[in-house]
Amino acid sequence: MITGKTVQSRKTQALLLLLSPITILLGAFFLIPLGIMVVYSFLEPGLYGGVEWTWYPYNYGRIIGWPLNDYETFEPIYLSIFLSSLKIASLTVIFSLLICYPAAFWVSRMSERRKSFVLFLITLPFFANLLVRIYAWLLLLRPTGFINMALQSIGLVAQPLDMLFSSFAVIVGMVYIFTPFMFLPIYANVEKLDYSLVRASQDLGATPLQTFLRVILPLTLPGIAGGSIIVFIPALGNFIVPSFLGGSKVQMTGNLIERSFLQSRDWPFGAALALLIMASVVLVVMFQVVRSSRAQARGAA
Amino acid sequence: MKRMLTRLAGVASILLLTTQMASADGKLSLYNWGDYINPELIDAFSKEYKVDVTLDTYSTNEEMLARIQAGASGYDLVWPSVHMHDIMQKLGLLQAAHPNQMPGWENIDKAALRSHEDPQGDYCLPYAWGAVGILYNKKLIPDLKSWRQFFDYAKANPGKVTMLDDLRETLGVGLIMTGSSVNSRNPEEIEKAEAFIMQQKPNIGAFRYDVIPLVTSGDIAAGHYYVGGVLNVLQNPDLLGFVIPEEGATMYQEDVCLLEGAPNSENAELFMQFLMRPENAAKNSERLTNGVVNTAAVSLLPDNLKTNPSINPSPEVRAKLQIFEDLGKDLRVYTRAWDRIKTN
Amino acid sequence: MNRILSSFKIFPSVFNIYGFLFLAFLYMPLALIVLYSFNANPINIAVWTGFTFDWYRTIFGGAAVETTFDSAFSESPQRIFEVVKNSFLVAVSAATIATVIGTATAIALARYKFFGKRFYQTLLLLPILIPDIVLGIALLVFFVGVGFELGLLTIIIGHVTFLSSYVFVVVSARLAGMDTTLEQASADLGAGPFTTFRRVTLPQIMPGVVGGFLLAFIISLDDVVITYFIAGVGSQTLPLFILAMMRRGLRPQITALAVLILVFSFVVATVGLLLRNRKS
Amino acid sequence: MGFLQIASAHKAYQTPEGTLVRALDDITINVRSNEFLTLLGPSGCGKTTLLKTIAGFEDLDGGDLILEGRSLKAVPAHRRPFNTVFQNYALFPHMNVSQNIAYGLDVAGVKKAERDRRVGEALEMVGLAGYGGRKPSQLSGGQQQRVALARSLVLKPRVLLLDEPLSALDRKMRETMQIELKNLQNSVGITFIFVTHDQEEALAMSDRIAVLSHGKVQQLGSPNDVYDTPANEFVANFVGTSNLFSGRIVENDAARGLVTIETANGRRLIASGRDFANGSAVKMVLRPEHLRLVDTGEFEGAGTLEGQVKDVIFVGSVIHVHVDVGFGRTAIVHHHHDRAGIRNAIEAGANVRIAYSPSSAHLIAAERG
Repeated sequence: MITGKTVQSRKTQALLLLLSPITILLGAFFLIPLGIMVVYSFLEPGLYGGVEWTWYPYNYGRIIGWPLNDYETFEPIYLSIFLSSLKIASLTVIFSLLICYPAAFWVSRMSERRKSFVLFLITLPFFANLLVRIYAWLLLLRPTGFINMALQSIGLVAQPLDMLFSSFAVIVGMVYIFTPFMFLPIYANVEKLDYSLVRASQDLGATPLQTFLRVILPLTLPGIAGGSIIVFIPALGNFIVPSFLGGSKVQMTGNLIERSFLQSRDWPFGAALALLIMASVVLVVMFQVVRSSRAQARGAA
Repeated sequence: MKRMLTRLAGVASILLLTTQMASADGKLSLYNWGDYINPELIDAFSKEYKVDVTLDTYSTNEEMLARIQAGASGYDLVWPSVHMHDIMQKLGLLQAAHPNQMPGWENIDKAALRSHEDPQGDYCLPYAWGAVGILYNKKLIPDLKSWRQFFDYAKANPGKVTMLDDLRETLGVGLIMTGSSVNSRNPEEIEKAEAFIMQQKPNIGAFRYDVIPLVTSGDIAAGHYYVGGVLNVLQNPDLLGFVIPEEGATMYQEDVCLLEGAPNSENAELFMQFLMRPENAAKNSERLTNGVVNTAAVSLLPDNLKTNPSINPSPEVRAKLQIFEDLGKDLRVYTRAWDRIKTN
Repeated sequence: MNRILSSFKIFPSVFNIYGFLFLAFLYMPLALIVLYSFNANPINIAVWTGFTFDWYRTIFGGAAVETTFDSAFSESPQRIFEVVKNSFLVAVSAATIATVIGTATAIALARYKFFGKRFYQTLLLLPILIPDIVLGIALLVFFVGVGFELGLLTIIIGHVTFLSSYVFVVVSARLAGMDTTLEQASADLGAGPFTTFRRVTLPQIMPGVVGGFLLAFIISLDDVVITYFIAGVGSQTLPLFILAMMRRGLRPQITALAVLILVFSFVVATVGLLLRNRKS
Repeated sequence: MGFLQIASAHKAYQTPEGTLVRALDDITINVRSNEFLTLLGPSGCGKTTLLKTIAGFEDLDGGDLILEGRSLKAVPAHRRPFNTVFQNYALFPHMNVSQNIAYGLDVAGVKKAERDRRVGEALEMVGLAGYGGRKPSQLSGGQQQRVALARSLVLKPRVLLLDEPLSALDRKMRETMQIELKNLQNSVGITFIFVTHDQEEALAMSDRIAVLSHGKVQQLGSPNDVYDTPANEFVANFVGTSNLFSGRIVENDAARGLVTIETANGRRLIASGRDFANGSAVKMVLRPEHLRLVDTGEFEGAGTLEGQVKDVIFVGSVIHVHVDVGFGRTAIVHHHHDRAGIRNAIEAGANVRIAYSPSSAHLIAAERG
């Protein structure tokens, strides 16, 4: 009567008000840019950067072998770089998982006071500047660095190990910077773990390994899956870590993209590579969505 | 809590206002390579002309070009290498500042007018030049003279040398070693250069720019580097050395150019004149340890710079230095070769 | 695992040693940076030549006393001040805007049923999930394409784009834990939607909002990849400044600056933690 | 015309599984001024939905809500002169007791002095004077309940809506609060609409009860009506315990007002009743407390049933005796154990006789289908 509107129409009004900022934001500065990038990937590179507005699907030909023209030849190296990026990202996930999983159990068994203090300690390093943290690993891993000095002084190695400028260094650096992304989801899951289930399994005669594989692991799997995805995705597209710790000898697709845009002035090719990464990310995310919704459906049934 | 957010928003808007206010009066925006100007000069210029100078930096010509093309139109002066100077002039990104009509032009070495597009210096002011050679650690390699020695050392000590992460510089070394021009457009020659670098690659520790700390600490014995590294050599002459290899080397030269649509072109022109003053040119060279383009400044330099064979090479050595030219579409051949080198 | 579990009791030291190593892994690089920020070697932070406070002093415009300091090796305090100011300006503005947008979105998705909700839920996760290099170049291509001048404004817009999603996630978690009948009660007692939001919903989700703001602030302050692509004139931020410097080897001054920022972040994080503990 | 009319209210919604649920299916109730009306029903019957639409938290799909002749359909929750006491009380955790109670007044723009006075009165009324400075989390469940009441009543609403407000309390507390609520309603003279699934609570407090099931009003009447003369089998079963026997009317003694029912297996039972013609299918409702275990021959003229004791459950004040009366039926008898004469007979396996007064038997028409 005051305005002649029902509860529903009032709600609709409020909803519009609440949703319009994000809609405008993501529409204008996320979806449209991604769309433009898709368009660019099908255009001819301009001689000095930018694009020529000519239909040019050959950027993809260069990567996957089809279609091709006189100027673009199939270079299997781009796929092999992509595969090695997948490998490095996967190894990063595996190592950070191996490091964080036991740590999550360690923290989850603490008293409340100690727990929040240790969690604080674990999160704190990640407030330091990312680049400086990466640089610190360069200092640690180099032949005259702290780790080599320590190894030599305890007589473990005679010659300094060549750790810097290798896939190893890249993986160490990425594991380091992504540790909280792996740790927090796993920890959130481990903390909720009901230990009476572990005792029940024990009581029902399961061996420690069986208990771990059949009770603890399945119950903490959502955290593992979440953490793995959150680490895998930025690791796949990373170019900062390989360019510093890989000595530019370890190539990841991210480096190629950066170079296409800022060095070799081939924007469409860079856009095509970026879409390749995007596509693999979407695949991984969809896989996880399907998996978890199936798990939910199973839970509901 | 809400009050805290409001206050933060307030602070943000005030900051935004002050940045905009600062741009209202006496401003100059420079877009230069990192570490490529003596900061004291900027301070001195600011004080003398009451101009607020901002300096942003880039790492490659292409990065700078990309950003200028991307609409970073607020800069006044840029420092492109000569071939990029040509490209930018062709693309209409520069405007003629006529440094050749400014006081102090008489000090400029006319041999430094290397641009094809700008032979008279109507557009840009030559800034500095230098060779790209090898910086090495004398404790590990007492005496280094040539690329041959460099690669032999690498063969004996894999991983102990670095080359620049720059496709033209590093392929350029390959071209020099296989006897071609660094501006070759011949795919076969480029292929040979690629093969040469590929052959060396297992022994090369990394492709990177930050070699000074690594060479100083001995993590790396020698690194492909710019003549600017001589600054460190002079501070640490017993430990470090810099050499222009016998086989020849690439050289670079940067010019100072006024951008089309520069918001503060008058201050930019003042800055060009300021740079041409011999005492300023000398002060800058001390810091950059680059080749001097200001003949009047040479006499003001300290002796160790004046006589340094890397900074001021003999005519025979100069003859072996090659400068990059714009390759147009053929750059793609280099890009492919470089992608393959870095991957395989 | 029951053996592992009992090992908590019988051999707690096994896990504690592991935990100690884990923390050592996290802190070793930081300790190194702190150490090197006191290294007197002006050229090369990797070679230790002595102890000095000079780098901290020069950040604030003081003169070096102990080292053979040459001003040529340091950035001017004004320059450092400028990039730090840019960084904070971007971080404060972007985090503030993202907090408003992210919170509004979280409320819309938590409190309303509407067609396309799933679409929004997925869409909102995308900016977090796609690699930042993809977002960075997409924004670059977009800003150039529409003729947007690159600068602080484009950086702020770019940051808001992905920070809103982070705030959304944090605030949504808080909203999910909030009793919806409180809002009904408020309406029931005569409060309009806005009053209800201001006096009931907002105080309830405030820890989430502040947490989201702080997270967004820290991420923005540290972002290098997206900023790298969309920065323009006079808009160099601290991470870009450090990136440019790292290409030539890190300066001791920068390590000192990094330590100062770490201390600052430490304070912010501590405040955030205290707030969270007080509220829950 | 009633004070508040709920006029053929309709509301349906989709479950996540995709089935359509009719939460309100043509509900019409005329709520009287100053009455204590209870909406009683099992969970999912639509009572909470009805309460929410009255409060204005949800829209009606169809029908109307009319307060003194004025439709409320377009009036948002915060403008309706109704207040709600929530099941979980919904006290604002970030405000203390006084601030909680003052909230509605504050929002309405009542001046501070007036506000303080009324908050003080409200605290006094619910017996919590001196608790104003406490946070809700520092109060017991019963105290929180009183705060929630005070918070609503301080606004002097036309109608107070109570959504299962006693369900979170323990049994003792609940009984105390039932009395207090009833007294409060009498003294403030406000219409209470009370939602519960607890039939004892409904019977104890209400002026009228609306029994709801599947979105429909099954019966609307006083507690006595609902209990003594349930309108259908659902009400009979939901309100109190019932023994139900279905059958057909075979004799109709109009003079004595008695009918005889024959069950499917031929057993004959008598009941008082006039409204049914011979041959009509009916159900006979017998409350357990109206059944007595008797010695043979006692109580001429009463209805009787014979059977065998299956279980004897001692619940304190009475003994619940489950008697197998044949044809697959069990009758429940609430037996008062002071009747020593037959106490010995009550053990599992004993043959017993059950008697009832025909007037205590209530007949309802058997539902079709």
